[in-house]
Amino acid sequence: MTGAATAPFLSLAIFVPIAAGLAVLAVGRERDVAVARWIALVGAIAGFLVTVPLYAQFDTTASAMQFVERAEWIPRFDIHYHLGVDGISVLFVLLNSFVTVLVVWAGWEVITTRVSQYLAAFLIMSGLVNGVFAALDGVLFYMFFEAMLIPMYLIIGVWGGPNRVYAALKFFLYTLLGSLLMLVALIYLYNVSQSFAILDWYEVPLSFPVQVLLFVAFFLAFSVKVPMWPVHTWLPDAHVEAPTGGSVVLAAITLKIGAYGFVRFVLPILPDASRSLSGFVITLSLIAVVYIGFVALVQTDMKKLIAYSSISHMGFVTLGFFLFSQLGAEGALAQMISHGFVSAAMFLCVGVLYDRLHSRQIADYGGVVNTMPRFAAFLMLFAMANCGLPGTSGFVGEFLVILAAVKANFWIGFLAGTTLILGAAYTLWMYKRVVFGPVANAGVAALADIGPREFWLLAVVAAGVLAMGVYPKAFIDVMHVSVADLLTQVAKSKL
Amino acid sequence: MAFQTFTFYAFAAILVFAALRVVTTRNPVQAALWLVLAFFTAAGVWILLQAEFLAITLVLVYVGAVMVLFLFVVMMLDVNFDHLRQHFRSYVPIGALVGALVLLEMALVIIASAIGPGTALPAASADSNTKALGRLIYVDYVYPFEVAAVVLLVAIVAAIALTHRERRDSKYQAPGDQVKVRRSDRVRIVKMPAEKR
Amino acid sequence: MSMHALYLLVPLAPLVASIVVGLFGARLGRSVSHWLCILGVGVAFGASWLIAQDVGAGHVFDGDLYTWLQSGELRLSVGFLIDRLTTTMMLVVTFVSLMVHVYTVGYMAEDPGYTRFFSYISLFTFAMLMLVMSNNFVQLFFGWEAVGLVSYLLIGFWYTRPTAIYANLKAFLANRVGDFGFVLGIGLVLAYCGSLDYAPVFAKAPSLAGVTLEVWPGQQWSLMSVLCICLFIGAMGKSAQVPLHVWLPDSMEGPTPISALIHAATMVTAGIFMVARMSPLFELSDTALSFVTIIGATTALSMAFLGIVQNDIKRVVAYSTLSQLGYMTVALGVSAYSAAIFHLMTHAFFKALLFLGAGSVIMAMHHEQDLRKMGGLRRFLPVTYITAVIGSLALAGIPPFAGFFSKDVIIEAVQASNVGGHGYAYFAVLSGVFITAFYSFRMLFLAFHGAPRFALHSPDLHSPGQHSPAHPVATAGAHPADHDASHAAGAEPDAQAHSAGPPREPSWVVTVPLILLAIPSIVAGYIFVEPMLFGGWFGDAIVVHEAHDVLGELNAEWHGAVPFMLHALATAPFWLAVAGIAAAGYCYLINPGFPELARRRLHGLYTLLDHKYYFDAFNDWFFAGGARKVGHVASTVGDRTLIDGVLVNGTARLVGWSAGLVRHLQSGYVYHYAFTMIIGVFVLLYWWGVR
Amino acid sequence: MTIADAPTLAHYLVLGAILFAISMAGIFLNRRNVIIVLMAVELMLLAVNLNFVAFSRYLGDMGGQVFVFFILTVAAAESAIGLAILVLLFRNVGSIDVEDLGTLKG
Amino acid sequence: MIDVAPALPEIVILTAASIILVVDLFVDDARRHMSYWLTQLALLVASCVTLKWLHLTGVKAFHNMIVDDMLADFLRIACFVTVSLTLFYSRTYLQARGLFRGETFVLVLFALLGMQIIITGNHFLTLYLGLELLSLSLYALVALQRDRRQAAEAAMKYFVLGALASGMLLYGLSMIYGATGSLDVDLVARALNGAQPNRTLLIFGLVFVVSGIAFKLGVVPYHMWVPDVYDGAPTALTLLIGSAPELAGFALALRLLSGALQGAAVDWQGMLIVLAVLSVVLGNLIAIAQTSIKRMLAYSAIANMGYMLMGFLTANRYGYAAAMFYTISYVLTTLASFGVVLLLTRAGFEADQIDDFRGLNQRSPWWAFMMLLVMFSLAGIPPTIGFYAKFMVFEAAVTEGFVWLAVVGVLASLYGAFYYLRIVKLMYFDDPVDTAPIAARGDARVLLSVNGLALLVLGILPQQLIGLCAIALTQSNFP
Repeated sequence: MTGAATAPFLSLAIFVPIAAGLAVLAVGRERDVAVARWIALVGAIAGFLVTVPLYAQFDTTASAMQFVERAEWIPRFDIHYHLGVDGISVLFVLLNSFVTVLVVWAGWEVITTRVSQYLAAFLIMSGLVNGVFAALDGVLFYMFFEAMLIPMYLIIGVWGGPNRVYAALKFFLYTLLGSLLMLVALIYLYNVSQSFAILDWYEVPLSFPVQVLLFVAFFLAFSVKVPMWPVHTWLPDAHVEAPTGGSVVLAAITLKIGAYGFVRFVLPILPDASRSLSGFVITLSLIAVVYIGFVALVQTDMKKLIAYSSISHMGFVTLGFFLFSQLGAEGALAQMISHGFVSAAMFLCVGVLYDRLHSRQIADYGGVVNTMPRFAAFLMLFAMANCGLPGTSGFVGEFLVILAAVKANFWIGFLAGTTLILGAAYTLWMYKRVVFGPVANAGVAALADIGPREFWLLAVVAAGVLAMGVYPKAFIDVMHVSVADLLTQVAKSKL
Repeated sequence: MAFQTFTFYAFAAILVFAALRVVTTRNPVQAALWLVLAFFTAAGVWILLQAEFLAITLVLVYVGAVMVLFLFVVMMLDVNFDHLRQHFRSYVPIGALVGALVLLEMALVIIASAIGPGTALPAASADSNTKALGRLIYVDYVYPFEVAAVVLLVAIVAAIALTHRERRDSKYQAPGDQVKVRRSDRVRIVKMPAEKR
Repeated sequence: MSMHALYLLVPLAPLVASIVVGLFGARLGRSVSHWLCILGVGVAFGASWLIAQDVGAGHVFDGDLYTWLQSGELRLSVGFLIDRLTTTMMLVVTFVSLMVHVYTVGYMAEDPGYTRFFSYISLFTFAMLMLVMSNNFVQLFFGWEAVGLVSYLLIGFWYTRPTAIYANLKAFLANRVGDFGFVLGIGLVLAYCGSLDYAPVFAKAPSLAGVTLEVWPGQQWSLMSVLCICLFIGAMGKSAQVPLHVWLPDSMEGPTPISALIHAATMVTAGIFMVARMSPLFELSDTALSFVTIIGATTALSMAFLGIVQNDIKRVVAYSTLSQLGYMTVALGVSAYSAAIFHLMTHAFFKALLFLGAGSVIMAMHHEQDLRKMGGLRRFLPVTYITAVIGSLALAGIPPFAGFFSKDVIIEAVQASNVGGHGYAYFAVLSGVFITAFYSFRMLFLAFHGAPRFALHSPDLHSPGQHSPAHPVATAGAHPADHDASHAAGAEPDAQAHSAGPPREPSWVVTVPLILLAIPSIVAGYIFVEPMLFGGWFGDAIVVHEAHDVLGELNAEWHGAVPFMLHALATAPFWLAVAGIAAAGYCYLINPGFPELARRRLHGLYTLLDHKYYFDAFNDWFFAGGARKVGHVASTVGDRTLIDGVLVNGTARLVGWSAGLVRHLQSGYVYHYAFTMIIGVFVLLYWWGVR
Repeated sequence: MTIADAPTLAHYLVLGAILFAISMAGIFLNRRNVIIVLMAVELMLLAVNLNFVAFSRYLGDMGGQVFVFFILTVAAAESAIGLAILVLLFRNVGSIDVEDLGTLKG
Repeated sequence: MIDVAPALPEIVILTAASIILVVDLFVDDARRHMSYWLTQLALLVASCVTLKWLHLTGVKAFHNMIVDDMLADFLRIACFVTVSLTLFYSRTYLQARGLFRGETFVLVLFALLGMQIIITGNHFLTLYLGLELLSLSLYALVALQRDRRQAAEAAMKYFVLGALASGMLLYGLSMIYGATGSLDVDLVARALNGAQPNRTLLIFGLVFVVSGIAFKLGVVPYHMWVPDVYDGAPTALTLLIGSAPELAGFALALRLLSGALQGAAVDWQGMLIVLAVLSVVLGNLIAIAQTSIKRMLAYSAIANMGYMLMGFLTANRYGYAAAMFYTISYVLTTLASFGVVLLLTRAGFEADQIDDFRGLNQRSPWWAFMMLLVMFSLAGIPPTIGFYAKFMVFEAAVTEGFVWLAVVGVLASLYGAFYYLRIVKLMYFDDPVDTAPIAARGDARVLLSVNGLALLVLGILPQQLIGLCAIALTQSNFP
């Protein structure tokens, strides 16, 4: 294993999926899609396997970056091909590679048009996302961060729903708006530090006004990705229009990148600004939790509803980070991972229904349990996870963040706690209208219960959800040291 | 010297007036005439500046060539000659005026040069303006000189390429065909059976 | 060590049974399934019994099972605290649960969801045991929510019934409101005690008695009051105290065994147990205690009134449950925790008994639940009748039945107490006695006495097709306007499986549990009153401040159970109960026309009661409706119009519009172009030339 | 400045500037005739030449005059091509009215 | 004997042009491709000659009329390659439109010669003559499709405005001549560093010089010719105008503003800021409203030159390097973009409308992918070369303290992304209207593919090119 420990797992995690994607493009023909599918699945699984050692060999006691790879790239600007993970990012690399397998699997028989392009887009996307999480160089990060938009844009636009063009464009421009200002910020940081190494930026002193300006730039970039209120409106549209796989990746992975950006850039690089502007961020987060909760309540489109619930769940993430407490931060991270599972599961479930009736409208369903009992059972589990029932992964993050919030200020906790009611309200009300009740219409009556592929797909996710709910320690322990470092960074003034 | 100043002002006045007429008149022919006057006046001014060679070149190149080209194009495009002919009278006063002014200017220039270079100006190069220019152009400025030649070549090529139209009715040689000609194109050898008697 | 194995066995046995049956029920078949579950619960009961012996011998266990999560110095773990309070609850839970399991075999015999049902109730048992055995708040909360989940599933067991799926959503949300407060309480506990395990928290609590918390800027509240009230809000949700009680009556949509198990005997008492468990905290805040008292008293009285006007047999019992929970809460409020637990126990027995009895009646009546369609059943169902009488007597609090002791002690405790609002509470509980007796016997008389009001009816009257969704349940807000009608009609799906005909006593699986529950309903009070209340059975599991120690005072003039009974004959509660029974007898046996008369006379009051004080109407209008209104406004105005319409698309449109405008600068006329260039030159000249 | 002394550099520069301005004005004032626009261009070059000559005279450096010489050459070539394009335009459009050159826009 | 080595590539091209001029008389249309291949040969030879006589450090020749330094060699070769590719892409198009004629190639070569002369020019006169040579050839080329009304109109506009611009440039040069007393770039620079010259004359001249250069680059407000000429000219020649001359324009700016007028940097910096901001804002804005791909690319060109100036106006060698990199990457992208457009054209069908790209992905995924790369490169999205181009100019601007300029730039590029994305949308999301098979010569296909992939590869591994630009400027000792 010592030999393997030196293997460049991060590079593999990035380039195995991309290579697989290109391979799929190369061999993929519209006639025999089977080849493309199998290559894609193999590539995805391989991509996941190479990330396993990251967790297996991860040293949870070391605070430094691990699996570091560093190579000259653009000497002129001191840009390096610099990879590495800490306790925070390693989890997301794993999560992403895992979800990719699900997505490839989920689109198995569903996608019939331009299959190879579809699969390739997802694989390449997956590689790029791993890059985002592993990059330790500002420009490298930015490259992955931006390049990721291209496959996503195509996924939404090509395989999306009726209003896909608008959604895709909105998604792209929204995120571009954020990231472009971030580019300027990165360049500025390079100028003051003469380095593009993110870790160097942790040390560079910055005056308060500068920090605030940089904060604005970064905040715009990441809050759009998260997304936070009021720059969230791209998400429902994107989700509604995207194909199932697209929604899964969006919810499970893309949103995490925004939150990850806060941890990797905003908090450590701009501690003073973060501290003094935390009130602002917390306010937005609470708005996301409460306001969006209400909005979700009245949605008539399942995907929109889940999208809004994602926004309000991500509100907990930002809230947790800006409470500057170990409990809050770890709760936020737990929430991110859990949301990765749960939202993926929810979207997969909606996809299962959509594949059968080709409608996402709640009104078109009702009494699904009569015809799809197994599916109903899964959906119940995920719905409960979505409203944070103890024993499921959804509980861990919410609970910790609420505890931290109450500790910080009773009323913050109070507002955050309303999610117990709102979350249950919109999730279970949807469940009631879709699953319970007598068979609503002929379409529902004709539904066939989930087949083996769908069953195992959901079962795998369900296992993840329960595992994390029953024994979160396995996930949380990895991040202790890194979170502690993060908090010390935030506490340290750079003025 | 007061006289030089006077001359300058006179030329300047005429030059500005002519230039104004060029851009204000509606009739291209008149404009061309005014432009001729302007150039001629400018040449006079240059002589005041002791750039005789350039002054002459200006008159030759422009008044002699460019303006003719202009007028030619004017004639070619506004192809209603009767219209021109009936307005012929209207050109007479302008022509006369231009001519008069040209004569006046020549006189002034000659007088001014006779009076000699103004001490107000630093002495020009020792030998004549033309010789100095020549030395520069063919020694220091040989490269630009070549380039200028290319520019003129381009002008020729372009002008032909743009305006030359193959006339179907006109006879002309096709050197390409002439070169490529084969014997078989010219003579055809026919075998004829000898007629029996 | 064997004891640890036992501890583990108690919750795991039902869990395993539940999972196995839940996943493979279909393959295992019915009998295997129900035997598996009964076995699981039986094992749990047996183990609990052994543990009880051990604990009785003085072994208290407080240890962790495994670390659930570690964050910073905070360590959250799963573990057990086994003391006498726990064991008491364990015994009650497992015993009642066992009874219900057996009973279910008969009750659900024809239901298609048979195995699913067993898996649910075993799961419930597991969750409830996790709750009571917990030694920390997290696990407590886990059990807390888990029982909520199972009750959600079970209320909605017949998922095709609109009323059922409406009721279970309502139940879950009402519980969530309580949990919301509960979580805040836990948060405060963590914030100030730095731990979530009972032991350190209780150890640290006294030092926090003086701490104040700035809830509003410039307004200092006592931390302990806020904390305890938050926790108690959780209890209110779970134990259905006013105003969070609304879900309990509707939960009668579930199959009757569930009503017995969850909504009478165990789950709803979780709140009571929790407060008792938290006695070391509640003791530190008089404010909280009086809050508890007042809420409890209100519940006890107001819900009792509602019991009078119900015609659905199960709902009568349900409202009596609410009122009895009120009694327990009052007891908690006056720091008579052990009395509360005692009443909890006795109540568990006789209320389960009553429910199962009602269930047996319903079965016999081919799933008819309307009292007005019954009568004279005692000839047909002797066993049920006897047990029902016993249950009613116990409920009414007639010595020597179990209910008498527990209730009487509570009343005296309230009398003796001096916590804020005890006067009101005393009045409430006293008058409650009369009403309780009245409605319980009203039910008894209507169901079992008089002439049969049921013709040899044809089942199709009540076939499931009948209860067409008369109410707009498509939206959570809409609410059945006329409950009684709907539930009278709300027969259970397997009705048609019964053959029409005269009522018959159900099989032994139904009657045996009745009998087994009847016995403790008679004797439990007499046996346990002394050890539990005055024998210091609970030891230090329950902490009572000297100033609040009402039971201590009662202990002074305690001379044993029999003198207590004799003494009671001379006190108001007894005579009130008798009066209640008599009144019921007059109204429903001697002069059946009277109730109708009274209804016409007191029409306003009747309507108020009939609409249950308009709680549901208000909730639907204000909370459900309001939430959806807010959501709608936020969605359309906030998101779509303002953010999307103005900000996003507005900007896009602006750009597009200005683009279309600016492109006309490119007019196509060369002199415009030249002019632009020259303007450019002049601008530059002006900026840099003129300086 | 009084009439008394000889014309200075400023005189010539001002004259050049005036000519330049006139020609520029000519280019965008003239709406009728492209030929006159071309003439205005020639006028502009004339103004430039005047500048060069004046400078070269006052700097005592012949470079300026050489430059003028080349400008004259190029100007001739330029006018040739310009007129060629004009002819082409006339053939295609049938007019040399500036107003008619408006099909490419937006 | 004067050393002609620095001017060898020019000599080669000139000779080739003359030869082709003659040869073309003797070949008939069937063998017209001889002239074509001769042109390509000439470009190849010229490149080889340039490489053979690389001058890493500047060598002056012909009495300081020209300088041959690394920058010159680098840009020359870039021009050769660009023109060569242009011809490869255009061949089918030219043949289909009767433009596959000797004059075309001759004029192209003369234009190229003009560019080379600008690139090597070390004297106002050389620069001016080179500029005129280039412009005159281009005027003629635009008009070369004689039966096309738009072509004539475009040529006329181009000519009038071009003449005006060169007049302005000359006027400015004369002023600077007056202020510094010299026409030689080096001497002017020395004069500016030395005694304080007449500031009024200098500024006056500067404004006009900047205007002249700005016209050549086509930045606002001297941009008006760009859309009409791009639109009116035959697409192949649009490509010619849009690609290599940008390099020459950059060289012109560099030689004049940096080489000669570095001393007045503070002044022209301010002017360029105005032009750059106007260009990026207006160029991107108006492009949104376009329906013709050629006009859209024209406005995109305006905006891109604005970005280039953002790097240039920092007036230090890093900024110049950034600008140079930007120009080269832009030219590369333009080649690919028009290459694809030319690929879609057929006899009698100009694929000059944006809608002609509908559903290209279904017609040919590969070319759609190429166009995708082009669009994202123009929008500056990694991993394409366009990203590093923008990155470098912004970096230069920020380093110089113009953070706000960079912010303006990125915001403009945000709504600039809008119309690039629209093309991608049409290609990928819509269904094709024109389903004619895409026919092109093999060589064009291969080269275009290479060109397109270069955008990607250089976007991932740009260090060589970046280094080359930096060295070129350092070696040619620009400040």
